[in-house]
Amino acid sequence: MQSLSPNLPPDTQREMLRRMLTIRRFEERASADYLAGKIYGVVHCYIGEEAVAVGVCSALDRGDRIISTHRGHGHCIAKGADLNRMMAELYGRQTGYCKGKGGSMHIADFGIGMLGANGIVAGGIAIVTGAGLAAQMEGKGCVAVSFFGDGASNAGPFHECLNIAATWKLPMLYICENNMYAANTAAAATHALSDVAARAAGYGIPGVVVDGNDIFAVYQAANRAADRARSGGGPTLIECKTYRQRAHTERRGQPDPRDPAEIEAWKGKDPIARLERQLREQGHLDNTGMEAMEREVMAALEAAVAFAEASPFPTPEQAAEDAFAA
Amino acid sequence: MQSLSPNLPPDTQREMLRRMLTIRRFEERASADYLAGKIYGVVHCYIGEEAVAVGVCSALDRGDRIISTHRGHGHCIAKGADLNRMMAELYGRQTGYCKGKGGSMHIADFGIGMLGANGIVAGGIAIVTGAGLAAQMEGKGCVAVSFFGDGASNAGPFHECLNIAATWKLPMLYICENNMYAANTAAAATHALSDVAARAAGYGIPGVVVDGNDIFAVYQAANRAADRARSGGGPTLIECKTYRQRAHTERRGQPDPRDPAEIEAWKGKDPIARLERQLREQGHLDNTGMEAMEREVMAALEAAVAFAEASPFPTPEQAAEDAFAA
Amino acid sequence: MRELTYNEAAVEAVAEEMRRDPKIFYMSTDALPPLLKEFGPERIRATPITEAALTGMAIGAAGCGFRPIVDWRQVTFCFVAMDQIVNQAAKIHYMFGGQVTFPILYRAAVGGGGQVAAQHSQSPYSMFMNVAGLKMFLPSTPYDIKGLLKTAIRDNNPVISFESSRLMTRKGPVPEEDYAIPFGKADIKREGSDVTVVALAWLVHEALAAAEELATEGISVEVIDPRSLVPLDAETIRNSVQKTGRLVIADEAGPTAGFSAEVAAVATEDGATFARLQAPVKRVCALQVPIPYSPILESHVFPDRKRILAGIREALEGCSPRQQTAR
Amino acid sequence: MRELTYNEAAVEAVAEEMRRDPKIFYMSTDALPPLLKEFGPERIRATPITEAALTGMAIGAAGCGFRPIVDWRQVTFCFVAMDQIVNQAAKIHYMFGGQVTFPILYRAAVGGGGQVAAQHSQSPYSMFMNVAGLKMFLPSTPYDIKGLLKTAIRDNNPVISFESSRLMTRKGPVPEEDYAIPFGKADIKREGSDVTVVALAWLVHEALAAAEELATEGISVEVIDPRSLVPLDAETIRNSVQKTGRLVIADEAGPTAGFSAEVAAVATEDGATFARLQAPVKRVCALQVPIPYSPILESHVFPDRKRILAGIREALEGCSPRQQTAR
Ligand SMILES: Cc1ncc(C[n+]2csc(CCOP(=O)(O)OP(=O)(O)O)c2C)c(N)n1
Ligand SMILES: Cc1ncc(C[n+]2csc(CCOP(=O)(O)OP(=O)(O)O)c2C)c(N)n1
Ligand SMILES: [Mg+2]
Ligand SMILES: [Mg+2]
Repeated sequence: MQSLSPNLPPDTQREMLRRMLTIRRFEERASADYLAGKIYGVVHCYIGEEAVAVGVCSALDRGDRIISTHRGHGHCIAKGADLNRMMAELYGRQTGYCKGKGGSMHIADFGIGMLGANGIVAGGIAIVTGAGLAAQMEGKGCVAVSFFGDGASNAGPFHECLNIAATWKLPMLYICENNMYAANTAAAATHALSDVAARAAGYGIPGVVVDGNDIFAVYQAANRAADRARSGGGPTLIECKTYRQRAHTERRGQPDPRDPAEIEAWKGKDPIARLERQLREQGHLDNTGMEAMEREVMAALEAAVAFAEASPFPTPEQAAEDAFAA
Repeated sequence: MQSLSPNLPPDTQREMLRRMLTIRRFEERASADYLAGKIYGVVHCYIGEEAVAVGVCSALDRGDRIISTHRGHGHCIAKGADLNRMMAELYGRQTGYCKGKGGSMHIADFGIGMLGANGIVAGGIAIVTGAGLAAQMEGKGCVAVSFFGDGASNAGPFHECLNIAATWKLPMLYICENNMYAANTAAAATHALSDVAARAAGYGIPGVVVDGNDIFAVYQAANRAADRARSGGGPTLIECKTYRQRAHTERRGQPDPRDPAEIEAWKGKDPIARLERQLREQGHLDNTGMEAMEREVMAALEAAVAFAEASPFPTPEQAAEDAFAA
Repeated sequence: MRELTYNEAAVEAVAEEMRRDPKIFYMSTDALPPLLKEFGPERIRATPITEAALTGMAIGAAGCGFRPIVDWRQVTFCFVAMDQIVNQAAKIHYMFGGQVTFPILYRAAVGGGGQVAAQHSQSPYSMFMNVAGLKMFLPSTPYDIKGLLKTAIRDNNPVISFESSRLMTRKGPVPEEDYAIPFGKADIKREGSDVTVVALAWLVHEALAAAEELATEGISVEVIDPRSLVPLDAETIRNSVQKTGRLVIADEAGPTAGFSAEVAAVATEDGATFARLQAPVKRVCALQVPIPYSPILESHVFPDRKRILAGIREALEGCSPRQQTAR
Repeated sequence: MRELTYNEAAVEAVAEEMRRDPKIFYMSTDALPPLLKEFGPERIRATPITEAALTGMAIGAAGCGFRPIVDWRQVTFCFVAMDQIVNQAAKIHYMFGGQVTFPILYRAAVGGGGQVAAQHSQSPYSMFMNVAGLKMFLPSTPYDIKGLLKTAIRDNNPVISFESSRLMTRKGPVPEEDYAIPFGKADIKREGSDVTVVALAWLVHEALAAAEELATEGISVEVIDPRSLVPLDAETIRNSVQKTGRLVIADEAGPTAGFSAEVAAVATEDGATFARLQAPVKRVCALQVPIPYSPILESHVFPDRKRILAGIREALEGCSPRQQTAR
């Protein structure tokens, strides 16, 4: 069951669909280019979980800040990152967000409040809690959002930061993306309870479980939490139940140990198809509109790839730059 | 209100009093000798909290294992450590438990299942959880006990280990000694909730709050938790509300920032006086018995000091030994 | 002799020891499939992502008579466990006066070359060398890793096995019979008389390639692989430098306060070695920066056979005559 | 000039900078009373015992325009925060391509001498030197700590202030006027011509005492205090060794892959310096063991003026004639 679309103008709802679609197409392309050897290192795809990033970020303002994980493309795009500079970064070019120094696991855009992907599980939670403290000290009503996985929720920083945020009433949203697996290990084997959100009670803060493939459910929970945070009510833990449709990382010939039937079942709950269906049902989207959206998304993506390909690689000497700021 | 004494023979109850008294007198002496320059480094006294260590350890068997904190004398004595070797260690002698290498913060006796005091807040929780795993793998029905403070309960290892123990159903007792302060910082300023035990629910394990100055309340909670653990039911978190009657560390001229009225009020709830009163009321102890006990405790303590003083200091060259085992 | 990859040799060492000793068990954030299949989930434990807890739990289990192995996987992930490594594992035997032993093996993949950027391309073994109370090694061949892992698993101390990511799929001969390689014995991977190159892991192979090339010019390079970092075989290094008079150190890590600095010190603080040293010590290391992602940047940061070659040539030039006179 | 203790000078540096810049705030597991009194609990924050969280929160707050100070207190406690130090703080500016700065000061007391045993008596600064992306210093006087802390607080990078426990109550002149000491500038604490002693923190004073004693024998010792460890003033060290021809390094830490090894390498890899070096490099360091509790054991582990003296004499003997000929 889809939760009802909230008080959002149809334009906004279509924009949410567009963002999700942009993430999906961006990663499909990134995966293909990775396998083609144009993108290096490691690529973790967010495909299937787009409603979480877009649902949460739709509740945020530009001055709000987020942090991401090793699976960061979705959060970047949802917060409004520039596709050109993202793709250029994956291509290892000078024009990339990190001048080619970061790659997929480290894309950041502090200008839009995206404090970076992070290769360490739970590594970002404390950093963004510092951004929440900064927001509180600035006193402008901004919030900070920590995205992290079910795996990360077992790590020390989760506990330390939730307690600090609860005690200091920091304007924080802790978004657990429970996709049921940490790499190849099932959450059921590493969590005593199936709901991470149950841990919120130990800090005296709200703990909410939502269907993470239902963008409006995510949006509404995030919105409530953001309101609460902005008005001094402190942090909220939101657990979004979702699923990644692809393997943990893109790699040729890497077996996915999960049950194929489980994967198929979750593909049936695809968050993008779901929103598309709903918008069509409500008369906010028709074939023409959908085709136009696909075309526009693909055009932006092609432009990003073209930008990346036309951009120069860094010079070897640039490796020695940026270790320290001036 | 004192909880009723459980089904324990009077002898056992008197032995519990004796252990608490031994801790008290041991530390009074250690403090005096520290200020006299015969004991070095730093000494953290457990005075006022004796019912926790003795109550819990009275529910344990010799094969059960415990770990302690920087405030370790009480746990050592409660688990049955030898006063001579303890005092010799404080005196920095060859005959000490650690051959003079450890001092107050590192007394251990693996032979009796005391896995050591530990100078790092929350540093022992993972180590003793490993002992719990060992107990489970050994399959002899033994348990492992982690003592730690309210301060430690905010640190990452608390969370990581409770979750692992809950998930793997390890035979563990997690004993939070909530003495309301971490050094000079009040627990109220660092915990969102006043009960650490509330966190247990997030792992699906029992979380129990007991009056930590009531030795039978502690004993009964520990006994129930140990039974549960021995029969495969997994860990329990027990929070003992207590108070340290002395400053965080023994140091001349160090101000104690706590409210003197608060300190006095808690001295009125002294766990040793309380048990003594109860044993007297129940006719299990009279003046003669109490005086004899005091005499015996003091005699053992004097013997320990004499042993320590008669023991040789290590030779300088022994500093190079023990970095590696053979 | 049959050939195994570096990784296969490592897994075989673990499996053989686990068959021999039921007290050994294994913890890691993902279970290694071949080991899981043979030993089951009780002895090959997939855990939550809590390297700090695992590292500490190993200490407790070891103190209770088990012989745990904790696979940190990437060395990067062990930094969350650093308190348990530095404050607990390294010191516990000493500070408890040696009353009980703590036989633990920690495994960690190190090095770069995979374009996985700063966090996932680290070679921080020198940080651990600086900590008293830990043994550690970094092998360069399948033969060495198997023999050193066996020694490590049988050792009664915490030992860290640093394993080169670049070498995981590299093959080499590994005998079927049981063998162990003692700690503190460097291996002279190639004998030579003109210059000593002390190299680690992947750079052993790069140094051998450089040596091969220089041989065609009549320059004889000795390549020493220390294999174990703690204990370090200072004697073999010093003897070699006393013979050749020249020392080049090749390390995939940055130089500062690193393995390469230690080898330089070990050579130059020894009277007999210093007296025969004809040229400044030469460190051929990574640039002292985090490791970047883009391939052009990344390969510029790391040393390779070319830089080793250049380093050797520099060492062969030695001091300029004027300076030699000034001595 | 007025005199302050090392600790007072440090607190004064922090207070003066906090008055100047409202973006500075301070986090620690106990609030420092004098700072708390002046700046209140919003800017002087007493926190839960979660050094990992604090260390990371400082990164986030810095990236948002604040200038946080995190006081780890004992360096020992920062090992729980090592992931945030090594994987995050050290690398974040680089791996994000320099798009934003992270001005952070971390403070940590180091060293032994208080009979507080292995965990509480550590000098692990060399581990941090090995990590690319961190600046750090270790002052020996009230004057230096104040000037270096000011530079650190004004720097736009993560900087670690290592502070010597043994020197906390030691007094020295500190001017009233504002001043800052740049990183990378060693201080020649005493000029001399026969031997160079590079020493850190407390051992600067021990080296000066040794130098005083040797002066009575007509031996002229130059004592160099590098002050900042990263960047390290290699030039001043090399120039001194080129002048004296002899190098002794005194460090309260163990030698292995440590600061002392780095200084040995910095001297012996430089052609001009190596050419003038007359004797093996001498490291005067702690024994490479955890630090024991009992005073007799503890004082045996640490180097002191006596051992520095012996080290200097050894360096003055230099190579035996036979070996010098063999060169
Ligand atoms: C501290 C740490 N340990 C291990 C890893 C290796 N690792 C990378 S992603 C991952 C699984 C993360 O699971 P989860 O937090 O649920 O995020 P998901 O990948 O499912 O989005 C692991 C174990 C790591 N990056 N950091
Ligand atoms: C990781 C770490 N941080 C800081 C300290 C310094 N320290 C020693 S004891 C202590 C307070 C501990 O409080 P709590 O856990 O409540 O135990 P209590 O002293 O009250 O028994 C602190 C902060 C430490 N030992 N370890
Ligand atoms: Mg997951
Ligand atoms: Mg407490």
